[in-house]
Amino acid sequence: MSEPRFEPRIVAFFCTWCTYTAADLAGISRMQYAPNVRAIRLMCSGRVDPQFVLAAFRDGADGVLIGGCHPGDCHYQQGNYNALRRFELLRLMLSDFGIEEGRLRLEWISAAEGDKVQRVCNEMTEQVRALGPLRLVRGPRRRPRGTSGQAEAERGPGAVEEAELAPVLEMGGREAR
Amino acid sequence: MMATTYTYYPGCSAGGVGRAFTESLYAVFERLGAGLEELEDWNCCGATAWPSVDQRQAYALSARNLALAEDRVPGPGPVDLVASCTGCYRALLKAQKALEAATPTSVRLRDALAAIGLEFTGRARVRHPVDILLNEIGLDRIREAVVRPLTGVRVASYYGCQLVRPFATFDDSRNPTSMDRLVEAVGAEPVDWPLKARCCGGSCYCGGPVIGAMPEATMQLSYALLREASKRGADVVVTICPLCEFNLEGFQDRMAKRFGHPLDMPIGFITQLIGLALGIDERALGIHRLLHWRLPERVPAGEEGGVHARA
Amino acid sequence: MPVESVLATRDHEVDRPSGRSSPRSGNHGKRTRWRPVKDQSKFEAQLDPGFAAEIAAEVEGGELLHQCIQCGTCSSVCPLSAYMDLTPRRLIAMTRAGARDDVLHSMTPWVCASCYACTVECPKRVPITEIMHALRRISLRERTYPRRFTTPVMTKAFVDMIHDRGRSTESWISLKLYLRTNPALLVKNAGIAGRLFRQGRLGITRARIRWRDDLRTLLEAVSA
Amino acid sequence: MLEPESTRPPAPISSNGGPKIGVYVCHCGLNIAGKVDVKAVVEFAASLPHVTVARDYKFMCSDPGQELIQQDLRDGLVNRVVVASCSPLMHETTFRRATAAGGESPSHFQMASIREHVSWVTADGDEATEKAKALVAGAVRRVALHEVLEPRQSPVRPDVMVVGGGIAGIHAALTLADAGKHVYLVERETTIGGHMAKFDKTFPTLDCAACILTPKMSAVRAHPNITLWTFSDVVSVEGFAGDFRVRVRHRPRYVREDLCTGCLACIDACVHKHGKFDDEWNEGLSKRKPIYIPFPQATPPVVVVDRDACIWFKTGKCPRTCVDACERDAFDFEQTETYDEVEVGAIVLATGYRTFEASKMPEYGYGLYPNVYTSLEVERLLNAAGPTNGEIVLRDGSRPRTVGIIHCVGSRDAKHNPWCSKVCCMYSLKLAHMVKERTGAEVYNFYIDMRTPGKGYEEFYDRILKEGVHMVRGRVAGVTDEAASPEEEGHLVIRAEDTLIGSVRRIPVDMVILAVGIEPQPDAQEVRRLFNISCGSEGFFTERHPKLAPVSTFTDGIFLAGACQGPKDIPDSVAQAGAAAAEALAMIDRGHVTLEASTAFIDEAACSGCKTCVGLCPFGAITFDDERRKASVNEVVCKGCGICVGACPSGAAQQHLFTDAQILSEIEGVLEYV
Repeated sequence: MSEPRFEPRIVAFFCTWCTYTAADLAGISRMQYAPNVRAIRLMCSGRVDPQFVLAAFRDGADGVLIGGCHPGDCHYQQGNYNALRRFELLRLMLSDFGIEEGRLRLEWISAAEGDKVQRVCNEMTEQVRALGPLRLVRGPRRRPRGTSGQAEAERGPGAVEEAELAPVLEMGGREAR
Repeated sequence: MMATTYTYYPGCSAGGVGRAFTESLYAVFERLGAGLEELEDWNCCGATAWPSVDQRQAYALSARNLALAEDRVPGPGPVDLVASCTGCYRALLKAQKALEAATPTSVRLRDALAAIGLEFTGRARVRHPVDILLNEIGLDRIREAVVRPLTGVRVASYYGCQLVRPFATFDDSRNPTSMDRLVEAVGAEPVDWPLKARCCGGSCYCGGPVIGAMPEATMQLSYALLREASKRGADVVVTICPLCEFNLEGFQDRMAKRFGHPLDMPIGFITQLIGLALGIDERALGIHRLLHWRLPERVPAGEEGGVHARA
Repeated sequence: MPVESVLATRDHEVDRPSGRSSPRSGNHGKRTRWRPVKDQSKFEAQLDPGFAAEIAAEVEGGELLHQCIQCGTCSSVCPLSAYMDLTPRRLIAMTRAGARDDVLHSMTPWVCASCYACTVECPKRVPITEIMHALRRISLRERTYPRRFTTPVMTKAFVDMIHDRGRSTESWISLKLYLRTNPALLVKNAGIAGRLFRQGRLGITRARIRWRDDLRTLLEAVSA
Repeated sequence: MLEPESTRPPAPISSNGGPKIGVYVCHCGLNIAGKVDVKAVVEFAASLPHVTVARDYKFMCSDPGQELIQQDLRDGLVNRVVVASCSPLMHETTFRRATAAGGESPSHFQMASIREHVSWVTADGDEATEKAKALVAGAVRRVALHEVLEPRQSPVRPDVMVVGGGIAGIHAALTLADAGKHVYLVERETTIGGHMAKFDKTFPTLDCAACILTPKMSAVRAHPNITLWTFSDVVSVEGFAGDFRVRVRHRPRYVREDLCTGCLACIDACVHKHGKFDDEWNEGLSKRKPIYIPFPQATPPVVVVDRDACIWFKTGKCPRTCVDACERDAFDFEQTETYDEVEVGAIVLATGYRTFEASKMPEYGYGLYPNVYTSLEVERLLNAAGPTNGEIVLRDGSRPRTVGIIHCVGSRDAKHNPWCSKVCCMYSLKLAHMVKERTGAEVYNFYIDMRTPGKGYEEFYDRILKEGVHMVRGRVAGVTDEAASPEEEGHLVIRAEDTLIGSVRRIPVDMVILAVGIEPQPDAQEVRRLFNISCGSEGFFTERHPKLAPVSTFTDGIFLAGACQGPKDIPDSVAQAGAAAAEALAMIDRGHVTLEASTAFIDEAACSGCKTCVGLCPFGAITFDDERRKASVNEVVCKGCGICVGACPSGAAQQHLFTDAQILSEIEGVLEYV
């Protein structure tokens, strides 16, 4: 084992009612899973704005996971359907940018499914690990990622230029204010 | 569905005690417009003996049969491998599931197959003749083909153990009914009884009386079955396992002596029963190979002059 | 070894219909031989704490044996538990306790008919039949199996025959078996053999497959 | 005594009042510190922008821990607070309150969950520390952008709805009504009483169920503060804690409840001379007429017409002798469903359970052998008001001489219900006692493990053992009528391993009683959706916290009582009902609830007038001003989901505490560590 294993970074957006609660349940049940997923709590998966996903990729995420309530179970009636629709759209968009399908995942996880949080986080980590680091050239504003500090030189041809993402990110004229 | 030809895995007992089963199976399938073609160079399934020595090798034995079946029928569709002996059926099915699972064992098995130039792609599906009769050929086609309905014959179907356990693929593992439905289709009357899937003790492995491991235990188990079947008014017990059939049939005299209760229960294979209803010649069905076979007078006589047949 | 004491009745008394005969019928007048009772206590040093894990690793889903609640469903659905020295439930308990020697010397796995009733009925989904097979494997490996009992002998004869020929022939298996266990059965079952022969159900020709080398290569490859 | 374990000297405070963030990392004893290197996290936090104070403490939620925050706020060292500890669902309120107590807006607070999301789920300590740092970085970046929000409050309506009229619902309703609140008690059956009303005796005291229940049932009916709606169900629930709008459907009984006196003359007069239809109340063990009352003390004592059985409804041709017999003219065959809509401040759910469907285990022969009964059926047989007037007799009228009671039917079984149903051991002992007492039969109880925790329960078990009930420790594999010996002939045979003697026993009996387990109501999932609460995959409603909030749900204002939350006996159900009533009272008497701060709002300058948000809002909180071509959010109606925000193409829709900027910063934070 000469080379350290690639540790992907995954940003997760969890709705507070189901998936975030399920993650808490996984904790209470001491279910061990890969530490690569960092959850951001939202009130509803319907709040997930496509720009969040793109921003996460731009800021160094290798994968993005969206977790919401099962269909029909949304605390706000239909927020998860909105999430689903945006997810489908995003998938198309990402493939245009050359970002592999496996890097974005949507899962319905109910408050009772702590074990599913464990499973999905582990699966996603392995899946993204297999895909390798997201080869996205970042502007000078971003610092090099990871302890291994991948040099810019490593990024071969075919890497997605951040500039390409910019128009999408700016779609609504909304950069972090 | 017409003229489907299935790949057939006879199993080792087809050359011995199970001969009548194989004969009647061919005859019935042919009459119903389904062909059976014996898998070339099939090998023993390993039964329960090989897993007692080496589980992975046991899988490999069955894996070869599955791969041979795939090799025989060009893709891409599924290949139904019909195994009549329940022991073989269970062993092959278990191997099929092991191959299909995404486990190190599966990888290893596939690699081993590759070493002899074979491949399992997942097309081979192990099926039982009862499954085929019920779900492929269908009860309607069987009903249509019946020329001599076995009206009034009370038939206790004996499922044995491994047809429905541990995998209940086409029937319930506790209260199986698939054979009863076939019995009904040929005009006979199914007898419901609680022991229809209880072990007969005759598995070659646990030691039927012939093997002699535990003659008393086996006699007790078989006797309980026969006694219960006759108590429920069965005229005949039909089964699908060569070993069950032999075990229930072959030792009735010994049981009678041991338990002081006369026994003369006709035992046969379900395919023989169906064959009789379809009007197939008794000899073709291997009826002459049975010891106690006899159907009650209630059956209207057919053109062959009755269905009384004793070997 | 405590094995002797716990299983003092092994082998020769296996074939007793204990569960079935009516309580009043008693021992059928058999004389009970007095035996000194040996120390049956289990000292931790005699137990193998890793045994359950060893079995669990042998069997797919084997780790479920830790979930066993000792309800006895397996024993009561087992058609042969009345003929076992340890009921399946007890076997699992002893496996879990690490009573390695007792378990590996038990007749129970060899009495099992592989009917899978226990596996199907177990409320905790313990793959009991597969565990029985695993125990057989280990006891064959470690030569703790009952030497004169038919099933292990049969197993070996069967496996040898398949290994050599690719198929088995019932008549030959039986013949081999009688010679190795109880030649008297040859005489006793001669009538049955004769009858089967007349019915055309006694395969005399020893079957074998064509590509026997393939089979051997396969078996070697999978064990490699 | 406060002993901050590491402190970074305060950074120079910018004069323009920019963010000064205090980060407080909790050890949670060893829950966090046992895995996460807390010191390293503190050091890391101190290096983050705007962080002026970074400390760690054993238990941040303790008083001294909170005081630590308040002191720093009072000292002006910080004006924003990040606590890295447990899940926000656990202690967010606590720390928001502490922030407010320190004189800062409670919205200037953010939590990082480094226990549930880190220390408890990560195997490796170094990895856990890295993940903790990332979450802290996210929280720090985000809290810097938090705006000041005034907590919004909403008044609480004083009325309460109780759904389900079993013993739990009855007790909750009476407690609330006695406290002076108006209670709407909704029951879907024609009478209240629930399962308890079907029992004969209750364990362990063996007092008669009717004797202790019926007075409470009458009290419900007589109580001026209770509106009792039976044969009714809740069809919709809108609103939020303190202000629910509930719509209730009343199904027609074809008899006017306000006129019927329960004289039952109509039942005698019915053209059916004898009962002909399965009496559900007696578990089908007797027959009733198309017009019936479940049992004499049914509450309300009003008859009901079974539309599917009544000749008038089926053919339109019936002399309707029932109508003639009624002196009060209470019949109304034209009745239809009616609806009521009420506004309540809190809801108590006490929807109960159902028993396991015994026919799902064919090995026990229920439905196949007539003398195999469920425990509920035997309760009816034992009940003096039941089909046999309290006699234990078999279907042929004879008395059983041996009876087998099988415990754990459907329970502790991976193929059916994996849980222990908790009450079956005790009620099986009770049935053993009752059956033995009434018939003198030999009784065999087959159990896997005896579970008798509870006051007087073990003593009851002692008593039953003394009475000579046979206890066989073994799960029954099957019940059969196959006789293996002459003495088994004509009996049912129970087969089980007596695990204590290590042998399989076959015990011939005349009667088998299946101790069926407790499972969620079949429509639990629909009910849970209706009330917007959660439940486990099996269907028991989930309490807010298994220990500390056992009667609350994740939806404020909705409380749980009785077996709808999990298997419970009568004492537990009543205790929980009292607790649920008390929680509801506490909320009502406080007079107000604090509303979710995270409502949406529209930045009018950015709004392009596309109306996307208007159609998306599930609560109709967004209106559109056609003249100005701008959308606006009614923050009182807004529930704070943020769906509109996620969809707004121009970024005009935003959500308090979840603005785009805040979330984008959090994303950067969780990714930009080390």
